[in-house]
Amino acid sequence: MLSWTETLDGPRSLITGQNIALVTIEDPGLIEVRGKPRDRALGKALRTLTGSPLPTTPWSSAGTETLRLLWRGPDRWWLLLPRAEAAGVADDLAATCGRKAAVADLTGAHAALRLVGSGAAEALARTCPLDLRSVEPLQARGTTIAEISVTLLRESESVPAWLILVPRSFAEGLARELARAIRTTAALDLFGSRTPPV
Amino acid sequence: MTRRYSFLSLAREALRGHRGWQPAWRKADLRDRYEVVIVGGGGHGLATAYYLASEFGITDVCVIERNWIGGGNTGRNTTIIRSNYLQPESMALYGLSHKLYEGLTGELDFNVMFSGRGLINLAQTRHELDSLTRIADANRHFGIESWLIPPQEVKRRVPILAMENTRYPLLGALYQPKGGVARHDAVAWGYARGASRLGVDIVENCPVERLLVDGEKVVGVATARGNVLADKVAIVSAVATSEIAATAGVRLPLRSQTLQAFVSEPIKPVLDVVVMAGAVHGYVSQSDKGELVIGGGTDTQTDHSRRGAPQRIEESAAAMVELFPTFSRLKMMRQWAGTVDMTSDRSPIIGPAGPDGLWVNCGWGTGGFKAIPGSGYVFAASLADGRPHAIAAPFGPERFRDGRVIDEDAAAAVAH
Amino acid sequence: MKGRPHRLKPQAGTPFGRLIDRARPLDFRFDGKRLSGVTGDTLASALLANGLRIAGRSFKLHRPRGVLGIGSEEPNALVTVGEGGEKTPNLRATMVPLADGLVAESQNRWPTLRRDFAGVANRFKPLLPPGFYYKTFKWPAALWPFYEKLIRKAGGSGRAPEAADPDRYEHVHLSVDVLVAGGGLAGLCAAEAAAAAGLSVLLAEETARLGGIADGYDGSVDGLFLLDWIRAKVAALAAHPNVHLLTRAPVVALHEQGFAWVVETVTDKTTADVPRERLWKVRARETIVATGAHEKPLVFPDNDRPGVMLATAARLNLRRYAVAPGQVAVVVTSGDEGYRTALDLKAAGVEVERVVDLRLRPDSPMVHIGMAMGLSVSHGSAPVAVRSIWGGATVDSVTVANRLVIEGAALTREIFCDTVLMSGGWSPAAQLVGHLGARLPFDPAIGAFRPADLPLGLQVAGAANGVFDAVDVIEDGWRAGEEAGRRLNPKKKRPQNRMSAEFDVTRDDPSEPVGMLPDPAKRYEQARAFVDFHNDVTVGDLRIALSEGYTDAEHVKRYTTLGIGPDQGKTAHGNSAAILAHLTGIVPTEQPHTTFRPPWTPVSFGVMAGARRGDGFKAARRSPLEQIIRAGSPPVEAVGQWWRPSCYPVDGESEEDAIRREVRAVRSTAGILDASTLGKITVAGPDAARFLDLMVATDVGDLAPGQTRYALFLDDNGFIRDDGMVARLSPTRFLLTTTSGNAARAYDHLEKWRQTEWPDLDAHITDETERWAQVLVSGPEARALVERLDGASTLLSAGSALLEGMVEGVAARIMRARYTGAPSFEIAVAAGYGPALWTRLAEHGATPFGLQTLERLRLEAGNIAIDHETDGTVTPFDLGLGRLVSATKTDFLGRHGLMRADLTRANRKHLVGLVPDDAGLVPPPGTQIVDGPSAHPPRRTSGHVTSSGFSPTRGRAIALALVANGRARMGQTVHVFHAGEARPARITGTDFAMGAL
Amino acid sequence: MLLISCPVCSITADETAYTCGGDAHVTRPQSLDPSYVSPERLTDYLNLAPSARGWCRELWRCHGCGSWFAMLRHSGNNRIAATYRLDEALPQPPEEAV
Ligand SMILES: Cc1cc2nc3c(=O)[nH]c(=O)nc-3n(C[C@H](O)[C@H](O)[C@H](O)COP(=O)(O)OP(=O)(O)OC[C@H]3O[C@@H](n4cnc5c(N)ncnc54)[C@H](O)[C@@H]3O)c2cc1C
Ligand SMILES: NC(=O)c1ccc[n+]([C@@H]2O[C@H](COP(=O)([O-])OP(=O)(O)OC[C@H]3O[C@@H](n4cnc5c(N)ncnc54)[C@H](O)[C@@H]3O)[C@@H](O)[C@H]2O)c1
Ligand SMILES: Cc1cc2nc3c(=O)[nH]c(=O)nc-3n(C[C@H](O)[C@H](O)[C@H](O)COP(=O)(O)O)c2cc1C
Ligand SMILES: [Zn+2]
Repeated sequence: MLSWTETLDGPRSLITGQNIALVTIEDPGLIEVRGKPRDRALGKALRTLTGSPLPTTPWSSAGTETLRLLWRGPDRWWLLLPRAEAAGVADDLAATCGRKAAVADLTGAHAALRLVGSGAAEALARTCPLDLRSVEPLQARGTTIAEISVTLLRESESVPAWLILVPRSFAEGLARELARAIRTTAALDLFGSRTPPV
Repeated sequence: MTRRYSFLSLAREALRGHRGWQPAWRKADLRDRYEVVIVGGGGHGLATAYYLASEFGITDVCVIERNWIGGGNTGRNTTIIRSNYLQPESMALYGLSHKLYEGLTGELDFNVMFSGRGLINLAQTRHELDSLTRIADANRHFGIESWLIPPQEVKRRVPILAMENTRYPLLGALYQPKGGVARHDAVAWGYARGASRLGVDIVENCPVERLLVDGEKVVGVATARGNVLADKVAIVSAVATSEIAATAGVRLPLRSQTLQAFVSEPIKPVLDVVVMAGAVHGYVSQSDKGELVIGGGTDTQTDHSRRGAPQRIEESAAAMVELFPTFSRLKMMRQWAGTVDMTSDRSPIIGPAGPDGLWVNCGWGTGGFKAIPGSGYVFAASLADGRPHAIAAPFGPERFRDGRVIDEDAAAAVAH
Repeated sequence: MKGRPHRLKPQAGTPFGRLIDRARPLDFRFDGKRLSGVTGDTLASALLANGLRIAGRSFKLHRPRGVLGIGSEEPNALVTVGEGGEKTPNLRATMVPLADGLVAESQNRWPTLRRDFAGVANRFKPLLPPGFYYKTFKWPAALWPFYEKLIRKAGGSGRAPEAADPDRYEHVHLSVDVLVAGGGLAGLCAAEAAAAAGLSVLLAEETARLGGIADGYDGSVDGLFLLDWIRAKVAALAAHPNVHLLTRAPVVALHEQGFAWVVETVTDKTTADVPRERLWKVRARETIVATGAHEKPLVFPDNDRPGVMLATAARLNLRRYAVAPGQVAVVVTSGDEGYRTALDLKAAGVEVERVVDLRLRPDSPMVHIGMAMGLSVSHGSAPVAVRSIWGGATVDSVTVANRLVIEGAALTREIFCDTVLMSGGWSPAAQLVGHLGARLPFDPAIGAFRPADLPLGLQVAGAANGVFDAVDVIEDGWRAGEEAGRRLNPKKKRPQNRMSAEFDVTRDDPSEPVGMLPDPAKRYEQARAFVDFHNDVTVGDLRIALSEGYTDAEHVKRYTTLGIGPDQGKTAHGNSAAILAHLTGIVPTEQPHTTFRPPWTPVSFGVMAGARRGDGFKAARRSPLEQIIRAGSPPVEAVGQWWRPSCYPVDGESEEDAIRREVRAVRSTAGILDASTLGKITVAGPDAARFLDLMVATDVGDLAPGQTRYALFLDDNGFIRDDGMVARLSPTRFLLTTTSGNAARAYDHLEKWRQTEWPDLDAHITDETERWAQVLVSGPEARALVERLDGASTLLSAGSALLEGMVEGVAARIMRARYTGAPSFEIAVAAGYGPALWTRLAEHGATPFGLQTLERLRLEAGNIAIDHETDGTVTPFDLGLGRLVSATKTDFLGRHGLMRADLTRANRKHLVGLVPDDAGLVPPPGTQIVDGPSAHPPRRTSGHVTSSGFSPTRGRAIALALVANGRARMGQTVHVFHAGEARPARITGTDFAMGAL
Repeated sequence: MLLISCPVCSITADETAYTCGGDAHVTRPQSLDPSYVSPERLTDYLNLAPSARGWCRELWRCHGCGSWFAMLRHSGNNRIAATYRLDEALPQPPEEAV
């Protein structure tokens, strides 16, 4: 069997600051599911798999720690799961989701990074044009970081933590630009209490 | 009254406190009929009027301008002048124009500051190099001085161009030694003055509201100051051309898009040629006053606001820093925008527009400043003759029906 | 003795020098001279403290100029700061904080500021009226390039740095409820009220301090001295969790829908991890412009001499930096502001010879205080001349005249002094409002433009709104902040406890809106009365422009250069409007301003580019095989955002040699190419076939599962956009491949048509490009090579053109292809397995080959490549690929477009082979095909070479070309030019008569 | 820099998160009846862009969720009256003068 080469060298901390860390993680398993939100067969197949109903609210997600299904468009969902399981699950889904839906194993198409810590907001302010304050835990967004298209998933932990999915070919550029933003030591101190002189 | 412009007349006027200058163009009153009415006092409209009077003896002409002359795209363009186009139709038109520019100062007795300082179009990808090779070879056979130069020569002509640590390599460039720039305002004013002296009426602050139609024929225009009859109505109003033509049921394939530009604060000369770079989306020249005049890409949506999206400016600034790392601490002093009249094949529309008596000259998009003298000449010839001049003929609006594109965009991918 | 500006001796109990720390001196250099200032100084205040009057030279006339203002409005004192790559030209000395070791230089002078050769321009001023260059330098025409060189030399102010900028810049995005531009009294109060309404607020202030120019005024609010009251407000705002305060951060541009650019200077001393400047891209739901006002100069002859300064600037220089403008002063003023300055000067020990008040009967508290304090005041007088006794540059006296009978010689009087401080009232600095397209009407009451009809989401407060007295400014700020609250929370009731304060401040009478002095002017005087200081535009110039017919404000601006300098006429536009109205006789309210455009103050290219430089300029994409294929640093080329190896030279081979070796390897054994960058898109669903048949010109709906077909994608005009293989994976699932550069575009294109034109078709499009690493194995031994992979032979035995199954234990797709002209297989595995697959194939002896080799191979095979044989104007029939256009489908993109007259014309350009007689001559792509090789142009051309190269297989140069009517011209000889010479070439078929390769 | 709300995924983001795709509600004559398309209609369809000053309807694509939708915007001052899904009823421009 061929061996897998991680996009970003597997789990590794790229940079850690006082209140922030950027870590690369293993290339995740990723399955794209396409179909109508009201497609019964599809809904059933996915509920069986994830244990919860199909997320139909834009950018919401459902599932468990290791199996997360996220809304990625009006007829599009992404299933994130351990890489080793992806092929099997994709085959099963293809068999159960019905004639009208489509399943594509996209494992390998996206690399993942995790941005953790209270400093994440600042790092993202420096790189991402979207107002991320409104994002609830376990919600996602499609946006750009350093002008590279990414999917952001806000993870549920109490510390701010973002899972960043990035097309594989852009992963290195993204990691470099994010690291650059994090290394910037001139803090923005957003809404902080610095008192300018009069 | 002092009519001629020269150092001597300037000195004479200096002695008497500059009291004797004639207005550059008469503030004419709108009459109620003319042989030819030209709608739009931009470069193309004014040049058309001038050549009608000077070359074809037709002086019963009025240029009607909505605001102030030269305030449309002519007054907000980055003034790049070149004739190294790809298609033979274009080479004929822009080549004529380029030649007329070279003698324009003398012709108009008005220094339009045409500066054939050289123009360099960088090739930074293999595809660009192939496209520019195609243009260079087309130019060579047509008789237009323009050729490819290797990277070392580019560097010699533009010593401040970055050669290391760049995103794209430099593979060569298309060089037109006589390409350059001119003073945009002077071109409008010079033609206005020339036309006015030959008897053409120039009426400003007078919007044309619609065409007057009699049966199948266009017989004049309705303006804010009343109706004006004319044997021929020529609409030369850039984006507004389609709005005006529509009042006679003529539809033109023009799209209104925003094109922006900006200038740096004036600095001492650093850049002696015009540099265009497609791969990074930016182009620059340095004006005689010292500002770097910089432009880039168009916004995609329909927009008449004459403002523009700031990301385009960012893009052009980034392109500049990428090409010229020493520009990074220079500062943008002013940015502005124009609404350009884009056609689907990026070539202009010149010719009769359908109804008798109606002619149009528009669709110059992002690159019509360089064409002002040539277009003015061939359009005037067409109006005088009642049929398109040979150089203008391929640019008639019927080409869109036939699918006969004069595609300078897809094939050559060089804007301006 | 001639007085000079100087620093006051420390004196306890005076309000002077509140920002400086005399105990901490700083050394700096100006024009090479070592000078010293103190901590807290600006470069301008330090220059004045050192007694330097001349700070710069004007743009056109090279007139010596001193510091005129106090902030970013400064038109005169433009300097270059720093050295090497950190050199920054055209900085306003008033905005440069003094730092130890700072190196500054004056500009636009040679050899020195005091003795500037180009200063002679001033002597020839009559020869340099507006637009003189349009009238001269015309003869002889041949000399124009020479004249132009001279003009260019004379133009420009500072110099560009010679070295690359070592500093970093960054962008930051922030969404807030309210953006407040300006941190003066108005801005602070607006921020306070907005925050109190529960809104998030970003307040951006241009200078390093908050409070604006309030420190130029006395009085108390709520029992606190004005400044202390402000301090308390600032502290409260800073502590507020919803308020972010920025200093050294001008709002430079306002755009649609609350988008604004704020440029913050982060530091003057950068390190690798600290950016020099930061561009805040702010999105605010409401914007409050509280940018204050600029004091207007008075326009009188020689009002530009060094030593003539704005009155409030002089007062602020005293109060902030303890710098006095001279020793003997005359204050000329059209309002109360001059009295304040006069009183301060007096308190600072500067002799105030006279306050010349233009008003006939001023009767305000300030005037009375002034008189009570013993100021010598004349009413109804105006300055008519400023002189220097020995012909020097500066000021020795000012002549004032009675305004009512200004020409009567008896009524003029020369007052000796060394500095003249002028105040012509205030001009609201609301240019930002104009960025959104709003026009500011001229308000004759203040002689300046003042915002009125505001665009949505925008308010103006304080002096920018034409409200000047501190009491009113505070109220106006609160009003704006509360209004923002009301707009954003319309349901919420008005705040219970409205803000209020107890005031004890003097109120001013309005200044008299004088535009130009002296009113009935002599020409030679007008020629020296400056309106635009930076660009040297005088009243006389305006009059000349008008007389020449340049009467529209926009024409005046362009003809005279009024207001187009780096200061964008901040101190000029109020005066010029009043003067133009006066000269033309238009009702002043009808006098328009020219368009106010961004930026408010100049913005560095570096900060606009932000991180987009070097490797951040545009992200490069990396193939999954990147590390392996680029290990030996092969030459690469940009394809879309990818870098692809051209070929893999070994042992110092040239590129061409490597390509030929690789071609031979593919022709004789087998080679491998990284094809991961090719687009791979699946279309799935019950209507997938129908949808694709609409999108593709070629019939594809009839493919059986496992079958593939080469297909063309057209636009609706009928021109080729892309090509690729279409494979049917299953009855309801198709795979499309696209060219590398087009993958993303192709996906978008398919989605657009599906969603917008055929929303009812049940087809799902998935971009799988990034999912697969793909290796093209090509050559006679390709099959054998592939079969050595575990599981591949079983898979291949199924015989279909496209196979899905397991290879080497992982899911794989194998597609047969013949693009190179040799038997080929494209093997795709999930991206992470790519490197291992490649390594395995290479171990089995396959020769890696690059993109240029592929180009050469497909050229030999006569196959087209998008963007080589196509250029957006080429139809399938032109390329001889008519068979790929369905004859049966009633509709597909391009079908109807293809039927138009010009696309069906007989003599269109056809793709043909081209074989130069000289077997070694390779005409580069783009070379034109010439019919008649006459010695001189114009020569008729009938097409161009689209691809070319030396064919190792044929042992000669070959090319593809688009040639008019080419298919009817087989065997004919045409010409291509090489090294200036016509060289014959023969038109052939596109297979180059090579038969099967 | 427009601020655009995607009617499909309801995210509000800068113009840079969207792509303009030209005029909305353009009728492609051959989709109506591929058997006969008059040259005039084809010419209009392929070349005309109703891009006059005033309220215009354009297609935009949301990069976030990948959806195409329409936007009703005033091309003179860039005011956005509405964004709407392509299967929704057409919203009308506001009455008041702009
Ligand atoms: C930022 C920018 C950069 C450019 N750079 C270059 C370049 O480098 N090189 C180049 O060659 N070209 C360039 N161009 C293009 C060039 O400016 C134009 O193609 C050219 O100026 C068009 O001239 P015109 O006379 O057709 O139009 P305009 O100059 O726009 O004149 C049209 C006139 O018609 C008037 N008008 C409109 N409606 C009416 C009405 N109803 N009644 C009366 N009058 C009316 C308008 O007020 C206007 O004055 C650039 C354009 C822009 C915006
Ligand atoms: N008679 C009087 O008492 C009288 C007369 C005139 C002025 N004043 C005084 O003038 C002041 C007016 O207050 P105000 O707040 O309206 O004006 P201000 O001038 O005090 O403050 C405006 C602030 O905005 C800043 N600014 C300007 N443009 C900016 C931009 N684009 N971005 C960011 N910041 C920018 C300036 O640096 C300044 O700090 C009051 O202090 C008032 O007392 C008083
Ligand atoms: C070639 C060229 C050079 C320009 N140089 C300057 C300049 O030095 N200073 C300036 O303020 N504006 C300059 N402008 C911009 C004009 O001031 C103005 O913005 C432009 O003509 C558009 O008009 P508008 O801003 O009134 O809409 C220049 C414009 C052009 C076309
Ligand atoms: Zn969306």
